[in-house]
This record gives sequence, C-alpha cells and structure tokens, in this order.
Amino acid sequence: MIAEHPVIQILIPLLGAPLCVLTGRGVLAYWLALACSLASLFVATRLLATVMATGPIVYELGGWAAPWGIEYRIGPLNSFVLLLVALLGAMVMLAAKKSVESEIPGDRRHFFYAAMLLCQTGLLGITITGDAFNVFVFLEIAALSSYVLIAMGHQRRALYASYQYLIMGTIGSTFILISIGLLYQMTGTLNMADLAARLPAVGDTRTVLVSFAFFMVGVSLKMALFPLHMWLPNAYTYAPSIVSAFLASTATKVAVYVMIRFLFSIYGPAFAFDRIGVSQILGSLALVGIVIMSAAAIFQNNVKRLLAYSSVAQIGYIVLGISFASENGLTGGIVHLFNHGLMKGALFLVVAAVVYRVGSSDLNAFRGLGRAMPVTMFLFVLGGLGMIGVPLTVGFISKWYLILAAIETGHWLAVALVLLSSLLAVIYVWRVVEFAYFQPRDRDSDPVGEAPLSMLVPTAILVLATIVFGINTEWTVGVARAAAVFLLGGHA
Amino acid sequence: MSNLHPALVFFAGALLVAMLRGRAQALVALLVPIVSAWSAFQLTAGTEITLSIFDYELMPFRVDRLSLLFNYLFHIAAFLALLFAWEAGDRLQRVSGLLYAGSALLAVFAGDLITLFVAWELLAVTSVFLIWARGTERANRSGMRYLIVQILSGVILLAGAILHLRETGSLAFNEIGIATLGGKLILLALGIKAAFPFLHSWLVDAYPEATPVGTVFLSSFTTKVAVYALARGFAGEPILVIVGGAMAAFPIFFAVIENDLRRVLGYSMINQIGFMVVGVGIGTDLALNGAVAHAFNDVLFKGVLMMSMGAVLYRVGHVNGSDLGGLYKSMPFTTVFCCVGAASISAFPLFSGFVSKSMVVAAVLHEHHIVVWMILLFASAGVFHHAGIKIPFFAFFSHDSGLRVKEAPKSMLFAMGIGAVLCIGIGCFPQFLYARLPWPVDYVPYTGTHVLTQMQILFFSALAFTWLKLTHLYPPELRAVHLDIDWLYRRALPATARGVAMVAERVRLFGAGLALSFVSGLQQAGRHHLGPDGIFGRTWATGSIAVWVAILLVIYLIFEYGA
Amino acid sequence: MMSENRPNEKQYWFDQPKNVKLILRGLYVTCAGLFLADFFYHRHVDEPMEKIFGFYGIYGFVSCVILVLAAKEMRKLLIRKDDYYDSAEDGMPGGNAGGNPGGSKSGGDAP
Amino acid sequence: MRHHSILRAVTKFFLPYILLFGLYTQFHGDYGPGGGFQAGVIFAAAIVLYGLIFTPRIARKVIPYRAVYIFMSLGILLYAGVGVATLFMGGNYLDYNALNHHHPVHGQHLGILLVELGVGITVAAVVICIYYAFADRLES
Repeated sequence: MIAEHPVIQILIPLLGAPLCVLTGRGVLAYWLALACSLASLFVATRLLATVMATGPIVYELGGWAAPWGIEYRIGPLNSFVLLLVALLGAMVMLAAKKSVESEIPGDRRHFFYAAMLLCQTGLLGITITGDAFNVFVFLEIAALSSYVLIAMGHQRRALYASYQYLIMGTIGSTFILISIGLLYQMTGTLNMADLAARLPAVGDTRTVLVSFAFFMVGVSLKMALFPLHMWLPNAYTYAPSIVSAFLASTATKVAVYVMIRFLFSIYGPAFAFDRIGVSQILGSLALVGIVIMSAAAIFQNNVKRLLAYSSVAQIGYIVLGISFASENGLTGGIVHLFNHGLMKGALFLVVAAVVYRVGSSDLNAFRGLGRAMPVTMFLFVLGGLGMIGVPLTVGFISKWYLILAAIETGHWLAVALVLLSSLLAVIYVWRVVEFAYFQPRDRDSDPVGEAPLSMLVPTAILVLATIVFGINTEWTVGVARAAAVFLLGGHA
Repeated sequence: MSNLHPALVFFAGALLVAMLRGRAQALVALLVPIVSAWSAFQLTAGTEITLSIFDYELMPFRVDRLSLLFNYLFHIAAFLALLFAWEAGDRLQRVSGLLYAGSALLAVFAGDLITLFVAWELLAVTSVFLIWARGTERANRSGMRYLIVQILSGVILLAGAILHLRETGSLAFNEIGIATLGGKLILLALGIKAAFPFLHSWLVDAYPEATPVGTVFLSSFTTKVAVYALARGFAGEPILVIVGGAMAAFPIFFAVIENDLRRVLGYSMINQIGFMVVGVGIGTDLALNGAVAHAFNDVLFKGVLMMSMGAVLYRVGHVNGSDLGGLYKSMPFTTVFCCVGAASISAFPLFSGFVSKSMVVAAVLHEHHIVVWMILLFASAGVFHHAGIKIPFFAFFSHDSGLRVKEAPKSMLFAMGIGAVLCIGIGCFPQFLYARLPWPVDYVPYTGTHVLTQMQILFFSALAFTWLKLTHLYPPELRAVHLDIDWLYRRALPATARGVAMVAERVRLFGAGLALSFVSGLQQAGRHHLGPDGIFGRTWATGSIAVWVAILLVIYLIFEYGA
Repeated sequence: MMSENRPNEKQYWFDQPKNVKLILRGLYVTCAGLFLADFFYHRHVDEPMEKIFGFYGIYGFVSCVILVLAAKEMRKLLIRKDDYYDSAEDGMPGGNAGGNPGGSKSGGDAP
Repeated sequence: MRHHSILRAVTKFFLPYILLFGLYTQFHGDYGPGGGFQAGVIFAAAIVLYGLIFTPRIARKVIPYRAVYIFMSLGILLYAGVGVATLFMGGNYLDYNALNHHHPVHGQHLGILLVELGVGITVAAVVICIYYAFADRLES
C-alpha cells in the first residue's frame, strides 16, 4: 500500500474538498475536513519514514513513465516539506472549529473548509510532484484557494488585501509559467530530472538565462522575499485568523521549497551559483530583508501584522542559508523552513485564540492578557523565544547552522546582521509580552477567559514541538542534512 | 559520591515551587538549595559527563576544584537569598531566583563553550524577572536595558565560541587566551558580564531598580560567574591587570557622590571585582587563589550589605542616603549586620575581606606592579570610605531623619545573621576557605606587618572622613542622578538621532535637489518610516509593487548578462 | 544630632553629643597609636616606598581626601536632576529605531 | 429585456442547439476537437444566455444555486473517483488500462470519457456560478 501513498496524499484533501461542499451547512463539513487533514498527516508521516528508510519514492500517474507522463518523486527534502504542510494543516484544522464559527458566517463555512482543503491539496501537490508544469498547476490551485480564503476575512480591507495578493500572485505564477515555457522550448521536456539532464547542454543560451530570471522573480514574489513582500502583511493581517495561521506557516515555505528545488535540481548549483552567482543577489536581498523587516515588525501595532513582518524577515534567514550553497547553509535553511513553520503556526494560533476571546489582534487588545489568558500567553512567550533564537528552542538550531555557514564562507557581515536581528526580534516579541504582562486591562472592557481547549491543545503541541526539536535536533537536522547532501551531491 | 548535576535540582525545584503557594512555596524554595547541597557537596573533582550533539563533543558537566568552590558558594548564596525572600518574596521571584541560581551552577560546571553559552543566556533571561518584579516603570525599562546588554553578551560569546572552534578546533572551555579573535570576543563577552569599565553601566543601572530580594540574588551570581570564567579562560593575561586596576579605582569616585545606597553598593561591587580581575590578570597561584577567594567572600559580605539595604528598602520604601538616617534606633539588628558586612568589605582584620583581598595585594607586590599596587591601596582606602563608612553612616546614623519603622522581618534578620557569622567565621578561621581553594595555598594573612598596615590605612581613612565631615568639606547627599557611561545610550544616542533628524528637517526646508534626496534617504531610515505609515510598513499601491517586480527582473537580467 | 522635635522619645546613645565626642576621641587616639607604632614595630617591606615612616597612614589619609575632593569636582560635571532620564525618555517622540542599544527603550514605550 | 421579443424568441430557438452542441463537444472529445473544458463552457454559455435574456432570477429557477454547487462537486468527484477506481482495480492512479483488464483499449475509452465528463460538469457549474455571482451583485 505504501506504493500508492504519494497519490493518496494528494487525493485525500482533493476528494475532501467537494465532499465538504456537498455536506452543506452544519458542522459535518468541519469534521470531514478535520478527518482529511489528520489522514493526510498520517500519510505524510509514513512517506517520510519510508523515504528516510529506503530512499526516494517514484510514482507514475496514469501509468505513463516519465518524461512523458507526470511523476511524483519524493526525496528527503520534499517529504520533509510534505510533513510540515500536513502537520500544520492538521494542527490548524484541530484549532479551527471555534475560531471559524466566530469569524465566518454560517452559510459559508462549508465553502471555507473546502477552500482550506483545496489549498492544502495545492501545497502538497507542489511539493510532491516531479514535473515542472505540474508545479505550476498546483501553484495555481493553492493560490486561487488562498485568495478565496483571505477574502473571507470579516473586515472589508480583506477584499483589497486578497485582490492585491491575487494580482501579485498571478504575476508570480505567470513569471514561473513563462520560465517553464522557455525551459520547455529549449529542452522539450517538463520532467524535472529530465530537465536537469538536458539543461547543461543549452545552459549558455539567452533563453535559459531569461527563464532563470523570470523564475527567480516569480518565485521571490510567491515566497515574499524582500522587496517583493508587500502583499504579505495585509494578506496575513486581514485574513481569518485560522487562514493566517495556515498560510503563514506553510504557503511561503512551499514557495521556498520550489526555489530550492529549481535552483538545485533543475538549473543545478553549477549553473545557478557558479555560472550566474545568484548567491550575491539572494544573499543581499535576504540580509537587507532580515534587518529592515525585523525593524519594521517592531513598529507595528497589530500583532498579526507584526508577525507578518517577522515572517518576511524569517524568510530572509532561509534564503540566506540557501544562498551560501554549502552543506551547513542549506541544512540551516531547510531546517529553519521547518522550524519557522512550527513557530509561526503556533504564534498565529495564539493570535487566533486572542481574536476569538477578545475580538481583535490589535496590540491594545493584548493588554492584561497575561493574567486573563495565562496559558495562551505563556505559549506565546515560548514561541517568541523561538523567534528570538534562544537556546533550547528550534530558532537557535537554525541560527546556529546559518551562522556556522556564514563563518565558513567568510560572510562576516551576515554573521553580524543575523545576530543584530536576534536583538530586533527580542524587541518585537517583547512588545507583545509587555502589553500582555505589564499593561492592565481596560476597566470597562468585558472580562475574558482562557482560550478554549480545542485551540490550546494544537498550539501547545506546536510549541512543544519547537522545544523538543530545539533540544533533540537529531531528527530534524538529520533529515535536513540528508536533503542538503542530496541536493548538493545529486546534481553538482 | 554523586553525579547529579545540581542545576537540575534547582530547575526541578523551580518547577515544583511554581506550583505551590503560600508558606509551602517559601519552604520548598528554601529546601531546594539544601537538598541540592546534600548531593552537590559530595561531588568530587574529576567527574565528567560528555555528550555528543551537533557533531561535537560537549561536556555539560565537569567537576574540578575551581568549579567546586563556586558550587559551594552558589549554594550558600541561594540559600541565604531564599531565606531573605521568606517574607518579601513571591512566586515570580522565587521561581526566577531558583532558575537563575541553577543557571549559574550550569555555567560553573560547563566544560565546553556551548554549554557555557546556554547558561550565559539563561542567566540573563531568568534574572531579568527579578528586576521586572519591582513593577515600576523605571524597573521595566531598566530591566529591558539589562536584558539587551546581557543577551548581547551572550551572542558575542557565541560568536567568539564559534570563532574559537574554527581557530583551534576545540570547544572545550579551558585556557583560552586573547591571542585569537575568538578569544578576544569571548573576553569581551565575559567583560560585559564582569562589568569591565565602559561595559559596567548595566550593573549600576539595573541592580538598584530590582526588588529587595532581586538585588540579593543578582549581586550573588552574574558577576561571579564572569569572574569564574575569567579565572578559567584568561588567567595571566596582562591586560586584565590594567583593566582590573581601572575597575578598582574609578567606581569609588561615583560611589562617593551617589545617593541611592544600593547603587553605591553596585559601584563598590565593580570595585571589588576589580581586585579579582587584577588577581586573574597576575595569574600566579597566589593571585588566582586570591581572586576566587575574594569572589567567595564578596558574595557573602556584599550579600549581607545588599540584604541590609534591601531590608531598609522593604521597611522604608527607598534607600536614598539624603532621606535616611538614625535608623539604628528602630533597626538595631540590621545595623549591626550591616556594620559586619561593611567591616568585611573594608577588609578589617578578623573579617572575611581581610583574608582574601590581601592575597591579591600581596601577589601584586610579589610581581612588582608598583602602580597597580598603589591603585589597589587607594581602592582599599576608598572602599572603606564609601562602603565601610558611607553606607552604615548615612543609612543608620548620620542626622536623624525621623523615620521610625519596624525592625526587619525575622527571616531577613536570620539571613543577614548567617551571612554575618560566615563573614566573621572566614575572617577568623581562614584555613577552612583556604583548604578549598583550587590551587595550593601557601599564605598567612595574619602577620604583624599586614595587620598593622591595614589598620593604619583604614583608620586614617576614617580620620579623613571625620575631618572632611567636620569641616563640611564632604559633599552632602543630594537627590540627584549622576551621569555614567549609560548616558551615552540613554541620552546621547537618542539626542544625536534627534539632532540629525532636526538638522535633516532644516536642510529639507532650505535645500533642494541632492540635499533633498539625501535627507529624505536619511529620514526614510528614521523610525516612523518603518511604522504602519512608513515606507516599509504601509500598504503599497499594487502598481508600485509591480514596479519592484520589474526592477528586480531587470536586475537579474543585467546580473546574468554581466556574469 | 538631637531630635528636638520629639521630646518624649527615648534618648538613644548617639543622641548624646558627649558620646559622639567619645567615639571621635577614641578614633584620634587609635590613629595616633597606629602612627606611632611604626617606631616600635619593624615592618616587613617589599618595596622601598613602604619604608617611609607612616607611609600607610599618610597614604590612606591623603588618598581619601583627594578622592572626596575629586568626586566633589566630578559631581559638578555629572549631576543632573532626579528625574533626568525619566523626562528624557518620555520627551522622546516615539523613541528611535532599533539596532542601537537605545533601541531597547522602544520596547518600553507604549505607542 | 422583457420587451425585446425578437431576442427572446431567437434565444428560445437557439438554446437546445447550444446545449446539444455542448454535449457533442463533450462526447466527441476523445475522437475530434473538443473535451470537457470546452464542452463545459459551451453548456454554461447556454445558461448564461438564458439568464441574460430572461433575467437571472428565472435562470436560477432552472438551475438553482444548490444544483450548481452539487454539480461542481460531483464533477471533481467523478474525475478523482475514476482515478480511485483504477487504484482499486490494481493500476496506478488514472491508469485507464486497469479499468478493463481484458481490453485495455476499452478501458482507455471508458476512462477518458468519464474523466472528461467530470471535467465538463465542473467547468459548466463553475462558469454558471461565476455568472450568478456577478448577476446577484447587479440585482442587489
């Protein structure tokens, strides 16, 4: 049965989405979506276990062998990302019920869950496929459903945020499509492995160079790499809280995965890093982004927005790791991709809980919550420590490898800026802590209670994971290192 | 024989204390150091536990004579602080105090730089709550500054450790030296925690803002861990002799004019650390023994002094020298204990400071560092002046301020009393301390010459104080703030930033063209451009994002063709 | 050192000026004794400077006087009002950008 | 549009042919030009035309929202269901050969027919749904 797992991974949410629509109003849609997410997580876990035990899995759709047919090819890297998406999907879905009931009108909830599942389908599909065009298709599935999800936010500005995301996302997808089209023109194939084999022969042509430029810009838009991040803060701020939690922890990470995959397994490090020297552009954008966006996060008055800016900064860390193109750098980037997903998911779930109880994600809404919602805020503090990179949390592990890689390659400026941004992270996390613990609640506001258990448990699981993986790094770093070695060695 | 890491006992104890309330909480908190001591005092030098992580061999637990000495010290200090906290403490302070003491133990048993770094950051994160527990706006801000500086020290230590690893291939925490860049960075990190000159302002900024209990904890651990680390990593670095001399001398000037008596103690703490740093810098067995022995004694007598000031703060609500006086009438026991602490820090014969400080001074004399020796003599006189006389005089004697308060709670008196007894005990029977010093001891503190010269210095200092006081040459205590190096980042930097912004605004009004664009560039870097209305914070028009897309595409294309 | 405004209160030992005088006299006598002890006791010396008669006493006295007078001069330069920093921090229009140590304050500033 | 009698008459006349052409495109798709995407759009065009001429309100009586949603979902389920069926019959996902072990070519026929039908249903439903969404906005 494990042989069929790759396609089952995609089928579960794909079939779940229309079924959710069919169930109509009522809570059935939620339980169905939850069941699908949990099943999806189970499959992802088995896939990762199998890949780590026996090596890559290949699955041919429709029985057509690659390069004619579409194949799903699962190695250490994408099984790791699959697990991240499925895990966050499941945890967010566990927490979703109450939050969705308070934020989404009753006649739209089943559509909401269908869109969530479709988004998950898209993200999982991007990750799992071994076909460049198929990446684009799933990219569009994920993107279209996330536009819908963001537009469901209850403020009117959600529509504008969604519209802007739609324009930017479409430009990004189109650029990627143009790039894939140019590659197809030069090589006549869409299969990634086949592309990698044929590209070196035509690597010096303008067509390939232009395709590379289009790809890099398109994917930078998708993953909100500074300075193409401007769609992200609004999208995360005005989306329903649950959607913010899911997208912030997975969507941009999957885009980063696409970049890693194209850079290392299609264009190849020799072309991308040695011939073009993309490190310089990526590295400098990442560094500027890390510092400016961390600083921008400090001055935000809405916690969702604050976290959104911090996300852009954290994307910078991942990209910085990739730009080193060394084993440690790539390991750091990949492990941070996973770790940051955990941390941001947890933090946004905390915000979702606050929005559920207090009705706002404004900093002022956090006043006095340290007393009113002690467990929730404690989880926020723990998650925040991870963002800072305090030892014994996952954030430290990622930064450790990034700094190690930066020192190895002699990028002293990068070392200094990464350390500086840790200080900035202290400040922006502190701002929330200060409001929650050191500012009294307004007297005339209604008393609030602890977040419901259904939201606390998944948040606590994620926070616990950030600490467990911060102490026992064997597993996460092991997988990330395997992926890094695979990427560097496979096609170098 | 035991292999249990005492830090674990403290961490577990903190967890337990966090769940209890009332008297049970205070009692369990008090039991933690006792329980831990029961196993920790059985540790024997040579125990090592290694661990493989990150592809490196780490040694989170290494016991030798140096770490054992600090192990004993920290257990005693934690016990005294928690006893002191019996009445005045709360859950937050007990838990963070226990975690803080545990982190200090983690640090002294760290056999590698990574464990040291972890402990280093834990020390910062756990202790800041002792400042914040005060609950005032000033304490909040001061705590934040403290945290930033401490975390900064941590990241510098980490950077240094990584460099050290690259340069020497080892993460072991032994002799490091300042030959390499990594070593220099590590020294800088230790220097921040040890309050080297110009890096010291966090100490005098934060310690007086903490709670009465908090300052007792704070004064016991952070700087002593730093001294420990210096003794282990940088013994015999000549630069430390100079740094230590400066440390011993400059704070006493500030201490003389400072009004907040706990801040006075903060300055005198830097002064005492100066002696230890000189000892480490000399690096002979005698000097190193003197340094660590003095660290040991400093925790005790500084603890007694901080506790007595804490008791005053607890009863009176402030410790401003200008508004105190005559308290000996209502707090007689506190007065006595404070005087014992003052005598110890001033190194009166038969008090603990005498038996350890003199080791450092003697070592300096042996090595013929005449200038440093004179500075240390000056510092000895000075410390008697500001800590030995000024603290008890202005708090308990001086003119009667009319304050009539209750004597300190019994638990506080017990804590101070035990500390005072230990001070006198070590002063009278130094062999108990000497037997536990890490290096072989061949030193006799009580010689005629030594006792006589010390008495001469001290009594003539007192004579000077009396004379100055009677002739009204002595500066009165004033309710005022005195600038220190933290002025640079608390006022000068913001003011400069404001000045730049203001000048920029002027130029913007007058100028055009190049000046304009330059200034607007400056302004963009300014604060409100990052906020919700700023260039990086506000919502961008969709079109302008698209322009960026185009720009980036062009950059990529140019870059590729250039390559 | 008298608390005239509290006539009914118990008189403490230091409230009596004669006791204070006693203490001071004791101090003078001890100092004189210690100073003269240099005549009778042959100190063990390491440095030539130490041989000077009454070196330690003189050094202690002079250094303390210098210390206090220097500190007094220093105070003129350094003294500021009690609420110097408090007013400064509130007066700042929204703090300054993070990145320098002063950025720590933006953590404390409520927007 | 109530007074445009000519348009109303012509529309009534054309509608069956448009629908029929849609079905032709659908089921002829595996032999000639056509297929689910095109067929769905053509089919939906008939409904859109009907709605334009006879007001969306009446069009919604013919095909109510609920039906649109159900068809939308059913289309995907049919498409994915064929794939699942091939899985259960021992092939890879969407391996039509597995549908008929004796005559793989027949299996191919059946598979492509069903999959295209699924695509057609979903596309038609989605296009109608988009039209409704816009029309509702105008009306309200």
